[in-house]
Amino acid sequence: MIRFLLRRTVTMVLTLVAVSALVFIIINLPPGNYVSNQIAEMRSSGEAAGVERAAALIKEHSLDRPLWEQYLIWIGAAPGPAGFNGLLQGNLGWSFELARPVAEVVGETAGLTVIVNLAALMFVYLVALPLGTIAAVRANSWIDYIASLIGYIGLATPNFLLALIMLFYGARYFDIPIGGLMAREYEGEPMGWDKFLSILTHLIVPTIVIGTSAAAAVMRRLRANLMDELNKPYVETAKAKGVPPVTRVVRYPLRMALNPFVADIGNLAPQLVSGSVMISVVMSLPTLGPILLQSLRSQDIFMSGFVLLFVSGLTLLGMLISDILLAVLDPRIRLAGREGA
Amino acid sequence: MRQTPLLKVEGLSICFGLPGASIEVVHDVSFELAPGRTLALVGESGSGKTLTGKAVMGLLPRGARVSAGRVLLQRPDGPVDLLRQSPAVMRQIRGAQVSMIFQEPMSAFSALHTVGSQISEVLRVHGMCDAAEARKRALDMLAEVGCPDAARAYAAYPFELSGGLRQRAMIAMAMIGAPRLVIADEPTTALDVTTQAVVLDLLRRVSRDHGLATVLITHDLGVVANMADEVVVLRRGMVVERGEASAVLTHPGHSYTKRLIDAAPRVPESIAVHAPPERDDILTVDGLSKTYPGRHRSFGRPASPVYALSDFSMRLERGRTVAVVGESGSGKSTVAKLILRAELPDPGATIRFNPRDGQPMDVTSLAGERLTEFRRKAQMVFQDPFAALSPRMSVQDILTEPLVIHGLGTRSERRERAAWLMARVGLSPDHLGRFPHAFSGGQRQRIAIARALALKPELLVLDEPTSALDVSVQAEVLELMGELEGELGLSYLFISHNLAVVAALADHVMVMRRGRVVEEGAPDCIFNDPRHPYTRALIAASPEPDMHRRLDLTAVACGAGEPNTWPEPFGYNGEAAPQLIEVAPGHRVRRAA
Amino acid sequence: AGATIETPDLVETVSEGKLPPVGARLPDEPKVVDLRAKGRKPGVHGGLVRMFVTRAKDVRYMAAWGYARLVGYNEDYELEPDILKAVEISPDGRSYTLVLRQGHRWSDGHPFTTEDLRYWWEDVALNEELSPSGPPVEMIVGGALPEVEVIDETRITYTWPAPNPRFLPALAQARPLYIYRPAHYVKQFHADFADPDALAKHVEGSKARNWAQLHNGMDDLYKFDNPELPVLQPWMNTSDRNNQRYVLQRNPYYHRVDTSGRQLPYIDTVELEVAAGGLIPAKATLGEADLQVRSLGFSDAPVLKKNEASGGYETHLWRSGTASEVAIYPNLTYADPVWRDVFRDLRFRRALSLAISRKAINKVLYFGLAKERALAALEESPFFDAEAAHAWADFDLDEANRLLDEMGLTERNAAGIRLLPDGRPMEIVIETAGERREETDALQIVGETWKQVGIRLLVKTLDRDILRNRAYAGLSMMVAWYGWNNGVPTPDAPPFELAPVDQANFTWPRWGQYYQTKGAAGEAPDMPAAIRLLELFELWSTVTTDAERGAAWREMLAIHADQVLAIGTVSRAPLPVVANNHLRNVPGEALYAWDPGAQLGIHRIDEFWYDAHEDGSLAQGTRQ
Amino acid sequence: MEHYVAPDRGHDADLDRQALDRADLDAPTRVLVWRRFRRHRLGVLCLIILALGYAILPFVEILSPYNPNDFDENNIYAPPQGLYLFHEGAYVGLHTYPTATVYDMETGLVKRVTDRSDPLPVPVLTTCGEPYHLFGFIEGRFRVICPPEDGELFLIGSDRLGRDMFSRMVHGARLSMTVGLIGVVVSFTIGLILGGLAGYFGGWCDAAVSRAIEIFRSLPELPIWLALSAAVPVNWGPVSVFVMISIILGLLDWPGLARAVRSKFLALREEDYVRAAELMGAKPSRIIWRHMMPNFMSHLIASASLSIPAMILGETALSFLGLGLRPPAVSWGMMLNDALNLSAVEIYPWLLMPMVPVIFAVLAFSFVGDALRDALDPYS
Ligand SMILES: Nc1ncnc2c1ncn2[C@@H]1O[C@H](COP(=O)(O)OP(=O)(O)OP(=O)(O)O)[C@@H](O)[C@H]1O
Ligand SMILES: Nc1ncnc2c1ncn2[C@@H]1O[C@H](COP(=O)(O)OP(=O)(O)OP(=O)(O)O)[C@@H](O)[C@H]1O
Ligand SMILES: [Mg+2]
Ligand SMILES: [Mg+2]
Repeated sequence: MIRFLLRRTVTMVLTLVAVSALVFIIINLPPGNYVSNQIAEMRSSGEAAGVERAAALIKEHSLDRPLWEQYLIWIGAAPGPAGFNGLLQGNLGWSFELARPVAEVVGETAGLTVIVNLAALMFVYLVALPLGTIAAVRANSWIDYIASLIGYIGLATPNFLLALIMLFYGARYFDIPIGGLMAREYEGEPMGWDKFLSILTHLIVPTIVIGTSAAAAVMRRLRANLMDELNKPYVETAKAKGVPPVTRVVRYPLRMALNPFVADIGNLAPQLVSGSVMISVVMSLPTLGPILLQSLRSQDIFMSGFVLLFVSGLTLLGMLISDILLAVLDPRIRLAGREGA
Repeated sequence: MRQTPLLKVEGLSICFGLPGASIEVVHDVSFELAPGRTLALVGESGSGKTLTGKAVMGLLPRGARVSAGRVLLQRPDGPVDLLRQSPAVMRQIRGAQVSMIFQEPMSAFSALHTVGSQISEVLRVHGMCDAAEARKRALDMLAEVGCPDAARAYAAYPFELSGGLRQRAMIAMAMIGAPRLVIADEPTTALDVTTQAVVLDLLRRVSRDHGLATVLITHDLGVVANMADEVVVLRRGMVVERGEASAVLTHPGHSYTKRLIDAAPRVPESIAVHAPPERDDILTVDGLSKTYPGRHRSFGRPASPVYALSDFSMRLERGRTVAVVGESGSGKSTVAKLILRAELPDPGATIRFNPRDGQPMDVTSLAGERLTEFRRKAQMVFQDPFAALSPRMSVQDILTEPLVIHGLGTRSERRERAAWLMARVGLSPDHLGRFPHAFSGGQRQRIAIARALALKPELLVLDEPTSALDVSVQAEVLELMGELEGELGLSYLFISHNLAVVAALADHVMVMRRGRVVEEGAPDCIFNDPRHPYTRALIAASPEPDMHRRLDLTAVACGAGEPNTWPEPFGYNGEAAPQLIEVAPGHRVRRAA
Repeated sequence: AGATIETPDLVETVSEGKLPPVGARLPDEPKVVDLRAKGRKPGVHGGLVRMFVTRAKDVRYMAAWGYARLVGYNEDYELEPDILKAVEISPDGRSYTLVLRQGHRWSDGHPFTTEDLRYWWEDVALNEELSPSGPPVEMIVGGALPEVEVIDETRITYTWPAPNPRFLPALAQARPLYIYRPAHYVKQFHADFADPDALAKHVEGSKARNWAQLHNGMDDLYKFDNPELPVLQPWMNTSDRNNQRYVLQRNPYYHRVDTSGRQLPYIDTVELEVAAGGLIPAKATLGEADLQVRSLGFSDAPVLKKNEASGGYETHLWRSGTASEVAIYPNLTYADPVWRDVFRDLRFRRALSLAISRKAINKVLYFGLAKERALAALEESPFFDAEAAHAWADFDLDEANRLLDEMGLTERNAAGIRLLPDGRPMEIVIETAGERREETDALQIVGETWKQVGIRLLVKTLDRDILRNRAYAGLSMMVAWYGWNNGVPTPDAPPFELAPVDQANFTWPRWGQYYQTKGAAGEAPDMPAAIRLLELFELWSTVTTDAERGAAWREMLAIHADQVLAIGTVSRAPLPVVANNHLRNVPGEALYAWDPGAQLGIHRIDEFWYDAHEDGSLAQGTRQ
Repeated sequence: MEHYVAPDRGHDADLDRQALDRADLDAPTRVLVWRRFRRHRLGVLCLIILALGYAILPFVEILSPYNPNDFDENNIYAPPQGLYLFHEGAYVGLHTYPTATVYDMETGLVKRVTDRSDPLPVPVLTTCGEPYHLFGFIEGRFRVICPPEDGELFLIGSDRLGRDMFSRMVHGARLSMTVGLIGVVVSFTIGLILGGLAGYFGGWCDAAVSRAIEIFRSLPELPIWLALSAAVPVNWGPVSVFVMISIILGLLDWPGLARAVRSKFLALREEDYVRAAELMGAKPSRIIWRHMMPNFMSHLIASASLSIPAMILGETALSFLGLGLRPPAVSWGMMLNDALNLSAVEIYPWLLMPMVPVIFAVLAFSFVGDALRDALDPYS
């Protein structure tokens, strides 16, 4: 197990390096860079002074070097103008657009991103797992149909439209706050009970919006997988032992049916970050999504580069966790006679 | 002495399908069973034995319905009809009052949980004791059903155990809740006779001491003779004969029963010795070993590897049959898997396969075309037929698949061949469209055999091919094998627990124990002149369908003790086993020189 | 000043002695605003105005909306002194004397004097580290720097070798030329003045790379994001940069006062909250904004109107002050020679303009409430000319077809698209920034009618920056953008947008580049009309009287009308403005433009106030 | 127990063999599957709906009263218009009433004033309107339903450019209903093959595929989209853009599936029947497709029936980012994207109409999927 972990971690790091290179290439795909665009913009508004200042930025961040050199400098594998000072050295870079270090920006939002996404995730699993299980056990009954119908409607409504509708009517009829993650007076305050409550009420709509379609999907897949397992002889054995229905389903077939979902854990991070970008944009959530979108649009490469790398890292970590969980969950994978995962 | 019956089945009929268009599978079956007694349910494969048992448990498969009858269980407050109880009440009864040993132990365990946790769950579910106590009792139970290393079995996952071990675990699971009624569906098919003896002994003891009533579903009339107080003979869903065991076995009234008893194989008094053939080995195996890496129980502690097989050598002559018998878990299936390259042996082994026409092959290093060729010529019948058949393929597809794989025949030819195969193994070709789960255990086993025969192989490895077959079908299958041996020059590696079958079929018998061959020779030598204490125990433990020759189970159980309890010169300690020594031409025994 | 009334909000602070009384805070001669004369009502102090912006850095809009300028535009778009008491221009137009108000103070109470202007000129603009590219272009005339002479504490003179007509307009812009700095505050970041150790510590602490960067970060009066930086604006920022919410408090030393002696602004606090653009209309309908223009579009007007009662606000429809909501710029310097020749053919541009159904665009985009126009000056401008506004702007497909046929573009392909002389189909790719749906909708309508004259229109949306870069490289064929930002030109306003002097003008990016780089890049204009426009631009820069400048403007506008150098569609588009029901002095009808006008700036938010409820309590934006 | 012996009718080997006759079980798999499928009423109904839906896709021009991009500046935001048979109690045939748009300066609202006194007959099955090109080349003007003469027919209203929502929705079906299919095909092909290989072979193959999945998964979608949106040539026809979008949607979708397949296969390959097939000499492809895949069918079917709607909506999200289809192409996603504002929700709710077909499509695919799953499950 330890060797497995070690091996997986090493490959993960290697993959991360590959991904970081790809990320860097992709974000540099559009022509120009933030500063050169800024210069264009300033030229167009006749700000000659700014132009010089921006030109200095180009030097400072080595934006005039070849791409591969920029990459090496970025990750800290080659010396930049200020010596070795890149990701490896813990310098996450500079956000041109926000004119502050990336670390600061990310530090603020990453926590909130995690909160929103965890809430959505909990919603998904708290809703989807029980509903999917019930739907499978009581397949083709009215409860199955109702659960499906609700899920499908969530699935069929574009998220951001749902967000808009819920926000609008939620605010009007239920006094649910619109947008943001907390009431304005708590901005920047230390965490307290009131602030927490405020965050909770603000989380209602995003959670439901981000969660519904995902929940519907999980529910449907779970139902299908579980129905396969429910007829297996080992379920009959459990029945013969007199195991009560809930335990019987949860302990045996459900665990078996979870396999594909566990395999999917790695997908959660990117899904939740880039998948919820639009929702975050629409709903004005101070999460990484909108920052990413904005920085991509304005080619704020260090900002977007780091966020993307962060998400990639999370994804890879998620996959690692999912592999470990898979092994824990299914001894056949863990102990299989042949070599492999 | 007439006790109030514990279980009373009255006019039970079971049918499949919708009302109206339904088909009755079990028809008007009645019997009763008193505490402490054992009732044997025998009959042809597919006659509805398992269904009857499941009906008692209230576990009929989807689509099956009880169309008539009652199943009365005597409880302290009077008899209750198990068919009409609420799910909650049934839950209390199952596992605690009535339990069942399922026919196919592999599939009956969840692959995700350790065997031990699945066994002790019974106790926890019924709130009989706390977790620690449950674990202790499960370990005891495992030891009691004859698991050599109860702790290992407890912590193992089902797929890590040999078929016999799994079956014992299954039995342990059924018995641990101290039920008053056990429905044992072929509880010993995967067990070697000595273990079978242990298990049967256990069942008998519990019956006697605790008044356990047993419904024993079996094909083995030997077991019936040894165990049963009463016998019910089923045929095509109907009771054809019913009565005290002694009466039925000694004076069968129905022609079917008679036929059953006649067909039961016995170890013949004298075994015909085949003419010494010209040396033409189809298979030579040398120095075959298999070590499974052990599992880390916890971090840090190194795992001790499992020596599933040590230094196994054999020769199989073309057109002949080598039988491997031995204790469950002694590595028999491992031999089969290694020879067929289902797994790779430890380095240093040679397996040479010598097809009738073509180059000899070194099985361990085959690849590509040659491997495919080998795969066509050597076939295997798996021990657990249910697990070995794709659940989502119809029988038709299963039977034609080998032909498709090797590109043999046209579509219609393949279909014809499938139909022919079905008929040959005693199944109706009309059932080709069904899926495996819709067959009874024995029927599935026959499908597995039919599939192995589809390619007309030269070498057939059969892992317990007849364990789930009723004797008449078994006879048919054995007959078929004999015919093929002659017709096609088929060679068999035959793995079995049933010494009678082995005696009838084999040209050479190898007796295995703990991963090693302890004795080998012609059946004549082995059965009539066994040298090794383990071989002797085996033979003594083989039950015979004769009420008057019941086994002395306790004695048998002792004979098959640990290697270090064996008398000189056979005994040894640990891994330091002595060599095989030729005691007579072709008869070799593992003993100190 | 006469009797003054202390702001209730500050009474306590004053009585505690932390702040001088209002009389002592105001300049000796404050700017007295006669609200009644402007048709407004004098008001009372107090209240909170909540607004939404879409990005954290948008706090800078407060620098525009506050609109305290040395000189600024009044509501008639005339320049007048604001922070300054007066501007004295020498008769030859070469010398400007700026007169400050005696006793004027920065928002921290420190006097605002000519030292602050001198500091900027000598220690910022001329400092090579702070301004590596030298002083801003507006300060340079014919390559020469001004001579700056401090006369006394309140008088300073700037003298150039030739007139500098761009100087005062630059001071009045939405994003003005800040020629002053709070010297007493920023000196601590200046290497020439600060204690080196303390400065080094500052540089360290702010993570700046050097003192110049630090200085430039701390002294930016426009960005408005340094709460410590003293300002002259009506409200001063109290929140740190990169906030989701900015609270701006009244500047107790603001220089404007109403006739009854109340120091402006009336409103105590302005709060800017960052919210997603899409949510702002929804928030407005719920009454969460007390004054909101940004991120509201005309398409939101119906919803805003519908929810007025429940939201407790009023929706005014202002008018956009750009010369055209959507204008199409054919790139006369396009890299493809065939197309370029076609674009330079006057008949082609006229035909394209004629082949647009402006009525349909108006109806679809603005329910017919906007004006269907060519690109021309608006009514508010002295140069408004009804004829020019309709030149080549009436929908006439026959005439358009005739013009195109006359050009010889008679060949068509199977789909009915005309062919270029070299046989390519006439597919015009119009690039837009895609930030406004109006643009794409209008282009779709344009496309339908252009198809009928045999021209296929394809729309490509690009990011603003990429679009600009493409245009500068001569790669974009046509661009759809706003018409001239300045729809209400006055003689004072520099006619940048009308002459080939700016690469940001999509009609001639390459010519503009040539001018801006003094010939180092781009191409010299080689079209007579363009050359004439350039001459007129130079003329405007050298003449000194309004009449002469006006004449130059008029001729330039006439050339544009005749030459159809950019194709206008509709102008004076209605724009919803949401204002709290109790907020007074919010104009019901107004022009909303960036420059001149600074959007809300010219409408003077500091003069807005909350009226009282029946119970006497002040009606105001309340916190949730 | 007394010794009971049933009446003995002797032994008949053939009879023995005929254990049971279950005609319902003894039919070819296809028949069985179909039979089980038919039991699922809702599934059958949905299958019929989908089949009909796809069948009319080539003929949408005939069904719609207008061409989808015909705009009418005089009829923007027209609400849904009624179709009537009776006027003042008398049957006058299919008709509607003339409406006019009035802009109310006070409220800022557009009002439609309907003149109830003057029924306008609605022609059916005639020629009218602008010509269209069926299959791209057959020019025609024949339509099932036409707007009345000097009148309009906005069955479910018109949008901000005065385009008929109904015609657009019908046309939109063409792209929306196929984008999902193509995307799913692409994604499933790649996902199944790669996931299958990784799961079955394990070892370096698994490592390679897993890394590919990881890289693909962790590669950010967003910048790729943005880069692409700049890269697609503008003069690409809507069909090329559409094909590209569906392929990209598919390309981005596969890793999730591949991982699920892989992990399930890692478990399945330990099953005895897989080993049995190996020992028969079956090639890996055969084992994967014939033995392992069917046992993963339920998940696949569920995934597919989820992927299709996800892709229909994915296109909407792309429009949001500016890389969706472009006019003159019409899709439900584009239409919904147009409805992404407060006015649509509050004042012009009919702009949200495209949600109805999307929901229907989602439901139909899912119910068919369910039915298929049940039908393929031999245990049911
Ligand atoms: N789920 C099912 N669907 C349809 N038919 C079934 C199903 N299960 C069993 N059958 C049929 O019912 C009959 C009786 O089956 P049962 O399992 O009781 O046989 P059995 O007596 O236990 O046979 P064996 O000794 O081979 O295990 C068989 O013919 C079998 O084909
Ligand atoms: N994958 C595995 N991992 C670890 N141990 C294994 C594995 N497979 C088999 N074994 C062990 O190897 C030994 C031999 O197993 P094998 O299946 O060959 O026994 P067998 O002789 O066929 O027994 P039975 O008659 O009960 O089927 C057993 O102790 C078993 O637990
Ligand atoms: Mg059975
Ligand atoms: Mg075995």
